[in-house]
Amino acid sequence: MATTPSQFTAVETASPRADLSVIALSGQLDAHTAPEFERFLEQEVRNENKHKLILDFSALEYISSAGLGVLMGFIEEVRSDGGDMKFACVPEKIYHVLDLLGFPVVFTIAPTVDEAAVAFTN
Amino acid sequence: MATTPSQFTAVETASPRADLSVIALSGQLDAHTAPEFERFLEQEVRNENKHKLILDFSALEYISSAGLGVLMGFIEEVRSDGGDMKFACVPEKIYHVLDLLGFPVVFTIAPTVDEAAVAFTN
Amino acid sequence: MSAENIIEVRIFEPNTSVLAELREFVISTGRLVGLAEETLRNIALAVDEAATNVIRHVASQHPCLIGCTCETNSNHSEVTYEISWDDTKPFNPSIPEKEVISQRIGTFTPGGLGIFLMHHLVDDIAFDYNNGKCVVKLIKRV
Amino acid sequence: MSAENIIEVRIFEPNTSVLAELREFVISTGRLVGLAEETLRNIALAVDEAATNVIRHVASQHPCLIGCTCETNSNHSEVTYEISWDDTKPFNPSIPEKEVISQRIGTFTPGGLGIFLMHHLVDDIAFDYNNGKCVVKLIKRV
Ligand SMILES: Nc1ncnc2c1ncn2[C@@H]1O[C@H](COP(=O)(O)OP(=O)(O)O)[C@@H](O)[C@H]1O
Ligand SMILES: Nc1ncnc2c1ncn2[C@@H]1O[C@H](COP(=O)(O)OP(=O)(O)O)[C@@H](O)[C@H]1O
Repeated sequence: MATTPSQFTAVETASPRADLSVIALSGQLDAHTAPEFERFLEQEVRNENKHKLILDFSALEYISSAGLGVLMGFIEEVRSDGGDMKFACVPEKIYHVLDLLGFPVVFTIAPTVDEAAVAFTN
Repeated sequence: MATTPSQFTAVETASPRADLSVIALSGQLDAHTAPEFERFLEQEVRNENKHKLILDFSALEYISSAGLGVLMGFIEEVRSDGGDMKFACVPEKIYHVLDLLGFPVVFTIAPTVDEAAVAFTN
Repeated sequence: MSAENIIEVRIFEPNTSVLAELREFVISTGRLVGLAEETLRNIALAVDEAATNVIRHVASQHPCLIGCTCETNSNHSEVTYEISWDDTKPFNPSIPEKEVISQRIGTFTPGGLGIFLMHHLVDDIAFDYNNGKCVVKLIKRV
Repeated sequence: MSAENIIEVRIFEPNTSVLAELREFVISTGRLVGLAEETLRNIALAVDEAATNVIRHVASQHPCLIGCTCETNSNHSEVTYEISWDDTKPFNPSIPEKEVISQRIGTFTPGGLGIFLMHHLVDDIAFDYNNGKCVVKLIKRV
């Protein structure tokens, strides 16, 4: 029986401010789709030099440590370029996982994209 | 046909000075044996807190980037603890690989273990 | 104590394309035995973490298959998911302390999250090794 | 130009326990076609790097097997080792510049060494994709 492998997409969506990039995540972010997400962030951060990122989690159904590892791999890089990665619209079931690991201490988690944008002061 | 998988050993051997650890490598250090080498260095550096290491390459027959990646993963850690990793007795065929990648710029490579020990000044 | 009724067993290829099916296996068998939706999600994540580790750290070194078994004990007070795989040596990792994980997250150092998560998503976790098979048991009391 | 005489083909399971056999395959076939010892070592390392990448980055995502073919062209002026594997998309990486590699080594950042090495250990490297098969061709002029 062939179940479909995990599906995941990351796309840039409308941003409330020109200096910010909003990235909408959807589907399942596990060890199967993490490499795809990593390539997406490489393109954004390294090739297009974007480093003020808001990640919109509203359509994300699932995340495992493989997906969280990808995020951890970029946070230092965007911060050293004067940017940050802020999380918005995190569903309860995903928040539960972030919380278990202590992500809220290190990452700003805002209820909406607009509130995440306000958290970028400079 | 079942050829034996790659064999590799790392063992601590007699050191010329009490503050230095000499590690003799032998066999083939590739992606199959690299995890074993990583566990060995984790034990030495993280558990036994050794951070002045001389790696004796004389009996090492083969190295690939997977093995070199393990070394790169520990160099910063030992240096931040006031230590270093110095290479000794590197056979010509192994030196060729190190040289292609520019390792001699970052790692001290000494002809003998005693000369590597002298390079640890403090 | 001991898990005695096998509900279902399935064998998976050791690559990440099976993870979605593996999670569905946990969710459908867990529903069968009456676990709550939040519990199902937690166990599915714990099982995913265990299998991902086998795919990343074992299957890249040796050929192996991954088995997943759902069992309950005789009085149905416990549901156990066993993840098993062929290996040449036992696997019995120490569970990282919360402080170690906080420090890793704070310094953006990856690694160690999977085993920490597994441990915190179920009531009990046990590691076993028998006849060339490693087993992780993820136990949920109901 | 085109490699026409197939010397030997072998299929490998995608895990690191096959790497020793793969290198021996390169060395024995390379000796057969008269390559010098140093050349044999260089090609064996390049082939190991290509296969290690498939084991680490492809086989963990999808089931696949790794093929290795040794061929010479009609006038025996070139020996080509082809490493091929099942994949859903082409693989055609850019070769990192020497400066990029120096910088990575200098900042102890792993990654990128394998493809750099492959490129510098042979005379020519080419990537191809046909009917769900990725191919890396490692070419040595004799
Ligand atoms: N099934 C396994 N067999 C052997 N080693 C394992 C296994 N699972 C995990 N490990 C080891 O334990 C470490 C921690 O695992 P984990 O917490 O899942 O984090 P990660 O896999 O992200 O490093 C891994 O890096 C690996 O070295
Ligand atoms: N066969 C492959 N298929 C897909 N991606 C690959 C493959 N080989 C290499 N890559 C990608 O290219 C990157 C660089 O490869 P490499 O130079 O061998 O370094 P490393 O594997 O140590 O990262 C890898 O991290 C991986 O993302």
